[in-house]
Amino acid sequence: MIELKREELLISELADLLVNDKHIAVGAASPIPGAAALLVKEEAKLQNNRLRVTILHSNKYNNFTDGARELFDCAAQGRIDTFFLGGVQIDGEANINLVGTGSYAKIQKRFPGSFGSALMYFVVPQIILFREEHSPRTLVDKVDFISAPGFSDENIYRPGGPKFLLTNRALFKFNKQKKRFCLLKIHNNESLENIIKLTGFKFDVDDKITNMSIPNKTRIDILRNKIAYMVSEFYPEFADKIWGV
Amino acid sequence: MIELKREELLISELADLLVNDKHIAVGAASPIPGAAALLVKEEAKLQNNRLRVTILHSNKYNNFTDGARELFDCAAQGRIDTFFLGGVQIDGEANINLVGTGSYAKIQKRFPGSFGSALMYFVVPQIILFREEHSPRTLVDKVDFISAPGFSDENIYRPGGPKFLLTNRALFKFNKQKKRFCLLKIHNNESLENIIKLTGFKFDVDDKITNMSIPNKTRIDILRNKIAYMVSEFYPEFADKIWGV
Amino acid sequence: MKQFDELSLLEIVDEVKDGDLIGIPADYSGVPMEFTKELIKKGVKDLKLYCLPLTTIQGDMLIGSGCVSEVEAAAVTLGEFGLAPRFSEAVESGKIIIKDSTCPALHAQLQATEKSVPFMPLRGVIGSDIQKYRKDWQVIENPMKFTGNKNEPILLLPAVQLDILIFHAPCVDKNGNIQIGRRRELSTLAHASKKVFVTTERILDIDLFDDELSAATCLPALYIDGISVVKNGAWPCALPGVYCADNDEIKKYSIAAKTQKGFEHYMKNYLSN
Amino acid sequence: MKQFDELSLLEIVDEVKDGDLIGIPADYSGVPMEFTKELIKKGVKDLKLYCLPLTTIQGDMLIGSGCVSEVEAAAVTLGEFGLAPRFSEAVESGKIIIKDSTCPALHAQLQATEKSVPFMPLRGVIGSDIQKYRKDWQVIENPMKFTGNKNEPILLLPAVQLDILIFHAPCVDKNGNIQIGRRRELSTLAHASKKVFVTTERILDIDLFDDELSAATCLPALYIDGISVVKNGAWPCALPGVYCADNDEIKKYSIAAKTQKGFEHYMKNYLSN
Repeated sequence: MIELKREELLISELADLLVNDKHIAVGAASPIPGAAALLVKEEAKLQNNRLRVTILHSNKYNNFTDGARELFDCAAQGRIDTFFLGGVQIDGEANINLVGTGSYAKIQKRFPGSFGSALMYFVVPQIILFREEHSPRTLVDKVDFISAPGFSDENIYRPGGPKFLLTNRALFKFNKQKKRFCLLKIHNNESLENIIKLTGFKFDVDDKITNMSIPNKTRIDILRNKIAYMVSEFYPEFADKIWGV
Repeated sequence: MIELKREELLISELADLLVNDKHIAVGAASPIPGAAALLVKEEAKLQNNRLRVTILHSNKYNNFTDGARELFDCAAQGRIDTFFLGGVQIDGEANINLVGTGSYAKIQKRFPGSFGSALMYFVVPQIILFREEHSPRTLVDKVDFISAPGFSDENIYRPGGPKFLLTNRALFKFNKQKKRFCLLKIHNNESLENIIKLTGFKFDVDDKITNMSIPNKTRIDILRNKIAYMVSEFYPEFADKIWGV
Repeated sequence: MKQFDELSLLEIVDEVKDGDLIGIPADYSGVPMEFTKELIKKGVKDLKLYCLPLTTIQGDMLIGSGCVSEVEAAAVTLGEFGLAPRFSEAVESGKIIIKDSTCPALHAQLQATEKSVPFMPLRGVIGSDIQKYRKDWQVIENPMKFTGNKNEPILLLPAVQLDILIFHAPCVDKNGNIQIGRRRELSTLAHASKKVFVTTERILDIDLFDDELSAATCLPALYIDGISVVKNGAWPCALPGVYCADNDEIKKYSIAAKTQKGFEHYMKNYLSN
Repeated sequence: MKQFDELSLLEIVDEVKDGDLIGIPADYSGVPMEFTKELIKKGVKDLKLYCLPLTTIQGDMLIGSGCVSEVEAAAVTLGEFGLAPRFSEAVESGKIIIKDSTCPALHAQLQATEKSVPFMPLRGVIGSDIQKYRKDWQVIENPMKFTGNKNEPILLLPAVQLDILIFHAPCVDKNGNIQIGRRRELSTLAHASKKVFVTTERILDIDLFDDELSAATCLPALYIDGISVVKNGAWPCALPGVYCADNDEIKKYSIAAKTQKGFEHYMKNYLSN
């Protein structure tokens, strides 16, 4: 049996969520989503399907020519199917916080800031929340600061929003009507009890909860023989750490 | 004495109005304003002064790289000192009409349209109205359609507006307070009586009314030996007609 | 695998539906005249022309051929060859609706769609008869506390979403990126259009995105729905940087089209070539 | 006659006044680090940083050196080297005001100034705490009759006029046109700034406007108030297409700057080189 790294499993899990897309965009500091997008693009190519991947901070996978605002305009036009967001904190209603902990007026620990999340979360149909660390510190009952809200009132223009949340331990699906996550999959080494313990918010559990899917050999080969080198162009440290390329 | 064409006299009159500018823009179908702007640029160069000229429909004198909207954005930013506008009709309050004659609902004669006048007239500090034909048909008491108004209420953002009106017979200055033109100069072959007869609106007459200024030999030489060839790049028919180049 | 759909000219023509709001490029942006010819032959009806910001012979021919019900433009003109005769006649006789606008407003309405906002503010224009007759435009008092002036009326222009855009480009690369150079108004048009098709003189066997500087001259393929190679596709209009306008032909048109009969005679020849 | 003012680096530094609202380019747009070094040496005070949309080591150094009173940004970060330590400390201790924003809002506020309108609408953002704490932002009900939805709240962002902008470019031409390639956010910044100065690796002996395609890669000289040649002017940041970031140096900084003392020690060396 092939020894599989946790990162490879996450890449494969994300890839499964992207198969129906035509244009996937990946933001800053996102090697695992970036690898997943390129993997799906490569798999699409084998089936003679076109799939566009835009990776910020890569010249090679930068499809834009109208400056840094084009990503946001393009997303607002509905031309991006999937985008990834993270968070210092993510809460049970899918609110995300990229700003800091504590009250805003007297912040305890300041993080970089909200980037483009406050627009992207509203306009991209499939937002995948991705945060490797799965702990009561990151998955909280209520975020200290809402960089972008998980849901909006009916009169707000919002074609987009959260669809999934992937951590290094679990995959959740967001239920827009219930404003609540539902646990779909857990990592092979995890128990449901442990996930409940490590998750700071309440969530539903899917009837057909499974382990994360082990990628087949074809996918692993593409990932290691092809995607690893593509990723090394713009995330050299990550590619070196995972694949030694 | 040098035989001077009427067009050359008009170019020279316009040039005199441009000497304090840093950036002059010239719109479509404007060979005389275009020649005047290039003439002043050339004269500025001789005195080691920088003067920028933007001529639409010329690649060589197109200073823009942000598409067709940059002229308007640039003007709105206050970066263009002088622009030229014409009109099917111009009235005594400096309203201009580029749309047509008769009532708008049942138009008699339709002309091309207002182009960018409805913004440029508001934001460029010195708008020079230029219309060769000086007749009761072009200079009217009240325009049939206001493509752009000659003045605006106090609460309207309006750093720009009409400063002069030049025809092939006369030069007027616009008095913003009185909302009225004042006759400054007439063509050497004209009488004040004839100007009054040919002008469809009432106007003031300057105490020191003079004839149009005859350009000196240096200017005529630059115009004929240099500007004529520059103009032939983007107004070949005009350059051929006036200078045979 | 080809990264774009290479289509025939007729396949592009078939994408235009009766009643479409169609983006019309200015004479300096690449006028798709060969496409226009086929569109007229097909007999499309009730087109609404959205000109950025003007049209010349393309619009006049479509109007004279009865393909157009409405024009939104800052100008319709044959330039140095005078008025656009079929346009003027159609407006004077009430055959078409003209939504008179001004250049920056036409840009701004597309920029609103580019950003997916319902409107774009614009200065100027207020007090003109353009504004007076545009019932789709609105004026509000400046709502901002710290910018602009209190009590200042501000014009709001609605976002305009085009159904389809067709323009002619000098070249495209092997992955469907369109070289537009400084003609960036084509980006705005494309961003604001549901479908975009391009006719072009040729397809290059390189990827213009391989080099940062040549990438900067492109409209990215992601906005393009199909491409067709059409030699001399802008004739008799100019294709800036490639060929000049055929002024003799445009002059010929300007004279012939002064009457509907002369226009029809001209078009019979034009369409059969 | 030279078509632009060639200045020394110190002449550019002298153009920055205490209290200025200064445009700060992102790490991919050409960070003027040599300029920043001289600015810190001069001891400028109370700068307000307007980041489009983020800043890295440039902003962190200016903050740590006490030059900054306010930051408007979507992020301040050292990227893969973690948090911007002087920024985080300054916010946590209340030394600077942070106007938290989001990338498209920072672009839109400059686009409002580019068009000389008092505000720009934006979708999204509503319901976030970013919006909650921005007293200069306003929400109105969609005033349009035919676009957007009735009762839809629309966020309005104020036009922001920068006092000054400085960025570093790979090259400029002999007439002062700046080659920016795809980094067109630099155009927006320049259009919205009262004064614009550029440091550059070199001045080319050609006019980039002589060719339509190379013209398309430029920010025109008309927006530029002065240019200074500064070799390696972005170090240790990257100058895309010319040199990569010096990651060892940025890592060194990220470790040293974790404390104010370590930062001061680092800066003493940095400023004296």
